Amino acid sequence: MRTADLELDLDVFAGPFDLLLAIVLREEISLLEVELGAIVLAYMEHLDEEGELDLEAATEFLVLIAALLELKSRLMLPAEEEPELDLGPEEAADELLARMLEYRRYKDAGAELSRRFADNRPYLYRSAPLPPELRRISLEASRQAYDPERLGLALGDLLTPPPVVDTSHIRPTVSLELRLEVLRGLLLRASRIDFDEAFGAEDRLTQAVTIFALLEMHKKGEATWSQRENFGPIEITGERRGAGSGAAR
Amino acid sequence: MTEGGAAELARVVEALLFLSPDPVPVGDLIDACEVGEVQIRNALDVLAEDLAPGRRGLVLREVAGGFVLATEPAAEHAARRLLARPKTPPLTAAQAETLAIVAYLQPVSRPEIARIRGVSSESAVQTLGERGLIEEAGRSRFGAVIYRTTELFERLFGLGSLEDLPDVSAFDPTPEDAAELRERLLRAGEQRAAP
Amino acid sequence: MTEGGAAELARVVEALLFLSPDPVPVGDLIDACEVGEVQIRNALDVLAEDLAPGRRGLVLREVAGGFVLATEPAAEHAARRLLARPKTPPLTAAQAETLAIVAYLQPVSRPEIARIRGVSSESAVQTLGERGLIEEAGRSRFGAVIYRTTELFERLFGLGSLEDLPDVSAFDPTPEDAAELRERLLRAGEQRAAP
Repeated sequence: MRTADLELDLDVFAGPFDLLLAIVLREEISLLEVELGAIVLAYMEHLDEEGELDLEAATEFLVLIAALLELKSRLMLPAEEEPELDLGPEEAADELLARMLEYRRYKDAGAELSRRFADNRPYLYRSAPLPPELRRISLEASRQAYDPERLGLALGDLLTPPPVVDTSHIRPTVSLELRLEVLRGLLLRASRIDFDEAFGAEDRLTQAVTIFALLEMHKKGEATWSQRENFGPIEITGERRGAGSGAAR
Repeated sequence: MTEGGAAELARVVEALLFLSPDPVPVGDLIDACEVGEVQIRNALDVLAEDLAPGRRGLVLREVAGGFVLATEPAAEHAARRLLARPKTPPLTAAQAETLAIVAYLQPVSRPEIARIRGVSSESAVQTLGERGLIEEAGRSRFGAVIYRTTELFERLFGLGSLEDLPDVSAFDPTPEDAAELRERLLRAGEQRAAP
Repeated sequence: MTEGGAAELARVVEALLFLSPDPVPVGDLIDACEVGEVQIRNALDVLAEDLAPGRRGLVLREVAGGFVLATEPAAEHAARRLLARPKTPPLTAAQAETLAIVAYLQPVSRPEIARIRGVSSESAVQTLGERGLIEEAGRSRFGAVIYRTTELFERLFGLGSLEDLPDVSAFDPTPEDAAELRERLLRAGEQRAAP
């Protein structure tokens, strides 16, 4: 017996160990003598027994057949003189055996789990939302969990304006953001604006961009406008701000 | 159907009502159990008897949509203790910012929160709502939901009232700006959002 | 506590288990009901007796570290009809093996699973994750994701805890089997060596 063959098994054989088990236990012949066609048939049969022919099984099969092809081609090449090997045939067999036994342990444990799963499947559990009165968090049971300073800090962050970028070298253009700012500024002071009154003196481009800004605000629910007739006055109405600023001081 | 049959069917009906979160119409019970209406009615009678008030932790109720199991009122106190525990995991930065905006500016709309933060704040608003820290306070004229903080918020932050919120000037990087807090927040937010 | 007290507490416990979406540990029942452990254990005994198999549509089960109500198996057919809930598919052999490896060796990495099974087990691991039976539990020293079983696993497999898994050595082949396998391996090798 050439130990190299067994070593080769350990290195190259990447197929499912249950197949290897089946081949070794049932067929009792060496891999070298197995027609690859027979392997295909044996594996198809194996899949049949499993009752699954899914993508995973197909992938496993491809990996297996590729490994076997390589294994067989190596076996068929004339053997070179082998250098001294660490593993004797008995030890190599033991190592392979240990791996097969370890595999078999979990295969059998898996079968036991499958049985348990089937046994427990008829028990069904309730999955329903809590009744409304329990969904509310109980006020009495609540204790302080947060530091109010956290809110002050967060607000401070929000009040920090971003660093100002010097744009003096850029030729003046009409920016949508600026028009939005202008509109919002006006709407902060007055709930209604007449478009002509506010923007009639601006150039056409600025007026056009302002209209565009209005569309944007309308989309966001910040403002709406009405025009009773074509080319008639446009009245802009802003969203009314909440009264006061709460506890802000 | 025999007596035993009615008792057996009552058990199946109990199981069905247990699993169903909504009231089950008699017709659905008939279909599921593959029996006639008389059998189902008998089984429901047996079940109503078994689950008569004071006998078990559950009672059988007939409501508009059909039959439903409910817990008996005596268990409510314990149920509240078991299930209605306040959830107070640490606030994320997004949640803290959103909550600060609602706390200081309330009532405040979601578009406004988004403008101040410079990002859509839907998920933070939703989480704060689910935790009971903020609640809806109606709608703006434009249909946007507006928010305010809750009593639970004050409790969880140890505040006697909203007046006890920390003075923001202590955290204010631009205290010389006299403009109203809301206006300054919006302005800073828009500057952040601007490219 | 009087007999009547235990029965009353059993009703409250039944209501709590009905409302709770997950198995409830005894400690939580003690806290919620504001009684001692002895009383809760007594109440659970009373409830287990009331809900003994064949008595009602519900049974009391101890799974995943707590107590939970479930429907009795006899109602399964009607329940699946009512809720249009298809039977969960059984585990494939690949899933069962992978799950066994995770259950017994957890936390365990995917390369380790692949080493034992002799094949890459990506798809089985993924499916078990999607079914909620295993979950990621961080990364190994070498950066591989490691897995453990979930609470749902314990629930669906009727395990009070992982301790309830049968001893894995129970699945080891007998020494005779092992010896025979070794013999055949050696024989197969010899045949191959002498073509």
